[in-house]
Amino acid sequence: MARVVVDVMLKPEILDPQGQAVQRALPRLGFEGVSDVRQGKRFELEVDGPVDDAALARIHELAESFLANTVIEDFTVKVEEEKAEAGK
Amino acid sequence: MARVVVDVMLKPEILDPQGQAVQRALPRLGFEGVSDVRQGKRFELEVDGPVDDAALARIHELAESFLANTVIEDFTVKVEEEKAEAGK
Amino acid sequence: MTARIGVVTFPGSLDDRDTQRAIRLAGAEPVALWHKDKDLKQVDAVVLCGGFSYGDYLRAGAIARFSPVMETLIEQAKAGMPVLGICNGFQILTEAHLLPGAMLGNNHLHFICRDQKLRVENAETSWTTDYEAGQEIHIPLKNMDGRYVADERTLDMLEAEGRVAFRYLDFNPNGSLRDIAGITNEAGNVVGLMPHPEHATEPLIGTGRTDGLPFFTSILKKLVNA
Amino acid sequence: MSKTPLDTVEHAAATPDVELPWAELGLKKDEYERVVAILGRRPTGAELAMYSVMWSEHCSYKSSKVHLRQFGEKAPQSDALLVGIGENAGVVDVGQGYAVTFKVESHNHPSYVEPYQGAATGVGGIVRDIIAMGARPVAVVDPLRFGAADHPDTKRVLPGVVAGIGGYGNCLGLPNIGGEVVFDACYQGNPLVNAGAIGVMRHEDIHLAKASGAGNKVILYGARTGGDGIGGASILASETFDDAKPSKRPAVQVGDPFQEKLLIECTLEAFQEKLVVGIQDLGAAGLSCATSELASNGSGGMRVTLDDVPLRDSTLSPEEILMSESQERMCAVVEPDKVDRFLAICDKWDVIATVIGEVTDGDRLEIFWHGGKIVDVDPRTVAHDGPVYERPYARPDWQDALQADDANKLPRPETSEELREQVLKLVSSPNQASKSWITSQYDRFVQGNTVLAQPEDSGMIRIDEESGLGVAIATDGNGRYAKLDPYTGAQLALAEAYRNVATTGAKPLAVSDCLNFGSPEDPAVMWQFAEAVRGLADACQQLGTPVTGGNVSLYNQTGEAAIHPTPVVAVLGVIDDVARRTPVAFQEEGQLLYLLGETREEFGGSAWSQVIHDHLGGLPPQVDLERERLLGEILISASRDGMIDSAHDLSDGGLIQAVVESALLGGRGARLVVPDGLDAFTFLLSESAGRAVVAVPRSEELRFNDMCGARGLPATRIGVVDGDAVEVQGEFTLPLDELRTAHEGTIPALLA
Ligand SMILES: Nc1ncnc2c1ncn2[C@@H]1O[C@H](COP(=O)(O)OP(=O)(O)O)[C@@H](O)[C@H]1O
Ligand SMILES: [Mg+2]
Repeated sequence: MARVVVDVMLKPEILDPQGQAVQRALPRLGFEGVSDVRQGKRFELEVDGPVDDAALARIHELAESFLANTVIEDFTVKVEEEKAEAGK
Repeated sequence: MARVVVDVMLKPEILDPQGQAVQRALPRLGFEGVSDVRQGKRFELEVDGPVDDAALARIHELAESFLANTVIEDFTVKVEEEKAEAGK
Repeated sequence: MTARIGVVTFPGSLDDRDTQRAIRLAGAEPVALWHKDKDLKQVDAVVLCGGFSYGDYLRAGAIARFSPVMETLIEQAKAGMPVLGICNGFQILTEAHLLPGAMLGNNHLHFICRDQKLRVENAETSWTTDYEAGQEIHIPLKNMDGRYVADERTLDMLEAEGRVAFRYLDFNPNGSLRDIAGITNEAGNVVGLMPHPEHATEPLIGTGRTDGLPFFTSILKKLVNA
Repeated sequence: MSKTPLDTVEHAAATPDVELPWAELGLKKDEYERVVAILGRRPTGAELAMYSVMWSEHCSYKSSKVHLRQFGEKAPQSDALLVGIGENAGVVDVGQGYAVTFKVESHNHPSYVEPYQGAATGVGGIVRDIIAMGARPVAVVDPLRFGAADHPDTKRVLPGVVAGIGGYGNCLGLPNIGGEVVFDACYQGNPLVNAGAIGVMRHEDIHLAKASGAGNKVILYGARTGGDGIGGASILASETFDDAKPSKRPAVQVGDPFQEKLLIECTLEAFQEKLVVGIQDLGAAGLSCATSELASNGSGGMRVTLDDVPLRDSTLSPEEILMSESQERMCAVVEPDKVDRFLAICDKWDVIATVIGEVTDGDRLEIFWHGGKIVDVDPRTVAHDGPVYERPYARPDWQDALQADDANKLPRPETSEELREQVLKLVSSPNQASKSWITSQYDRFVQGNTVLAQPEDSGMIRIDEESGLGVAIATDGNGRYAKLDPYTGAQLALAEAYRNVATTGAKPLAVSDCLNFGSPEDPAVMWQFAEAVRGLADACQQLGTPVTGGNVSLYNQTGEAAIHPTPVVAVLGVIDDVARRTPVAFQEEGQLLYLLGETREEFGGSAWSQVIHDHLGGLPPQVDLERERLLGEILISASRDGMIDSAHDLSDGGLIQAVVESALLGGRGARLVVPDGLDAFTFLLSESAGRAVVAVPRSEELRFNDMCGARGLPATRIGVVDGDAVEVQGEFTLPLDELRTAHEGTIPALLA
């Protein structure tokens, strides 16, 4: 079992109302110094078996045809290694 | 300028119908071997100035009090390094 | 003298004018409150109405919860002022931790608008005394993020303390745990629910029933008799 | 990076030989030459950008204009019309000092590419048209067409479209009170997403899109401008002027309903304080459209500094800024001493507002960028003097064969058992089945004034709490009928919408339309279009309901295959007191069912011919507009005088479909008797127009019969509200439970 993460973000030139709303709220919360916020989706897929090149290629295809709408979104696929600093 | 990424996922014990809907659709699309899918949010923050420990601590606090609702969600904060294999 | 009941308008609030109408129909005086003002204009109670404050971006209610008006409101609600949160208002109250638990997207992933049957489980809160405990009512429901969740311990506590104020009957429209449609805080002054009583206050309009009016007459009686 | 000089007016005059990419921008050679002739020099890149978008089919109606004129020429005399065709939306007087504005528009192609955003921004666009007239939007409707219900792509398109319409409209707080959902293979690849909106205002608050008063300020407010929907302009920007530019700009716009909700509130507040001289929404063609239309409709000229436009993307070229279709923007003309107040209101609502120019006393539209003048045109030539085509049209050679393929000759059920089976199949077919899986995703209660919403015959909104004054709206269109005969098909669409409004007790007043067709370059399609417009204009004249505005959507076509000609007609009506509205649902056991109108053997284009035989041929039902008017008058009188408790118009699926719907909604069955002179099949399934079924309380029967008799409307007693089944005596019985499962299960099974 391995975890593959697909991140889907709106293309940079596409309006991101959600990210904007978050960014505009920051100063009110006392946070300065964040010049842009973009909000996207994160998919965590638990894959049975080894995540070899063939498996990755298939997931890439899945992301392209289903998880993202490439008219407005970009995506990245990565195999998850260890965790970053985790929140509780 | 640096990019800090905050990933927010539903806690494991909370039902994730979006992730489930994706998972259920997979066999129809000809994808087998994915035993679980969870869908969460990814925030990309463009931070002015250096991302030192103090800055990270503040972003951690922001994530805890605002970007995630810790009643239902977990989060991770990380400084973005280089890009993984990118989709077009 | 009648009671003055505030209705907060956030950017994206939708049911502020309807809620004011419902308050008027019940015989109380509606007072418009603005999200950027900390001043509650000395109202006797406040309704946080439905809508999509800040577009419901991030999470429903998450941004509104940090507005200036909420600072005062949280303080006063803790001191006993009656507050009713309807739909988006309920979401704001959970985000503000005035009510336990959280609201998530409907389990079927669609917005849902329907005439919903409910049971009034607690007829002793500030907003429900004009109902009978166990009374079955029909109230319009319309939301995207109506799934109430909390951990088992919290749910058990709510049940044990009689703080589940309303429960969905016949059909759970959003996957809320234990069919919970609305809850109250311990003191019974803060109540939140997903369905919209303000849309059930006039014959002919909406579903044509007036099952929601007692919310507003309950609070009026309480305030006037206080 | 090599820097090319800014293409100013001066530069253009000095470099007459520079070739501009007019063809890539969609202009024809003669159109480009016309621009050169108008200007007396080659256009600058910015000017070319403006002309090319404003002279596009979408903005200039160049193929349809010559036909659409009939709506004006044949417009019936109507005291109700306050603002007619040509403005953002028409305005109708509904009495008591109230005016109502309404309009239908299409967002077909974007909704195919990105169903959610395409449909969402369609709602956003039509709502801005309504705000721009000075009205508060009070409701939306959404006539939709999709490919075959069981086609896999329908599963992609439909849920996205529905979620987008709901996502946007629900967030704006606009009740969705009606629309249509039609499936037909002809819409595969070309779904039709039409959206309509209604707004209400006092007479004195009507605002028009014009810039007058030299010195008045032009204020752009709402969202920042980004690179949305400017495919053509980026060619201009990248290939001609600055090769380093990203050459791909998004063709799809993303909507922000929250921003639009703020726009509504701050615009209405500015109106209330009388701060606005003229106003225009930014839709297709963005700033090019707003500036040229405001300037050409007003008395003076206009000067705009493009550098002042707030941008989301700082790399945009001036051409791109002029063409951008970023959503949720408006443009207002404000007197100088009111500018501060206007900006304060925008600030209150957290809406970005910027003075970008002013009205001048000349007659030119001048636009500046980095200090240079990049546009200097007569705005009329951009906004109103676009090309007009008399495209060739011809009745297609297959039309005769299609009409000769008579549906009345199709094999009919031979036994009662077979008839029962076919009825069950009909009411559960995707087009006839309940659409509540879709409509329950729309908020119909918000604003607290909804009297009737789907699945009623028309949506109805109370507009005055004291008097109970209300308005009703219905949209209809049947592409199958229109394919068989576009002239009659368009009239049938109007007749049905008119009838739907009258059935609820409201008096039909005015019409808006959305004309969805294939390519105007195909003479057969152009003929369909011409015939449909002629039919609609004639019918509006006869029914006394003027067309107040509308929209044309052409090129709904994949390769050679065009969609069925699909004129969608919206009728707006008024009712003095919404307490008198007539619902569809049976209200009480024992009430008598009357069929109003005449039933003929008419199966061409019918639901039965489609569902049972997958057939399209013959002639559509006949239209008798005098009969429609009489039927309408009877339905309105009967509602006003309390003679009927429910009513349902008959359309696709015929009588049995209507009775089943009324029965299921009311939770009460019906016993029907086949009247003398009709066979059961024709009685139940024919689609003759000009009919409705009403439930009459026994105490009112005499009075009701007398009224119909005196006015010459055939009224036939056909049964009684009774029991928990729909029973056709001597034929079959269908229990409500069985009907409900059939009628309500289909759409969820296909889509959920
Ligand atoms: N997309 C939609 N949005 C809102 N209402 C709809 C939609 N599609 C259908 N409806 C509603 O469902 C009901 C039945 O639709 P339809 O059968 O087309 O009505 P009719 O035949 O009377 O014109 C009507 O009230 C109509 O407004
Ligand atoms: Mg109808």
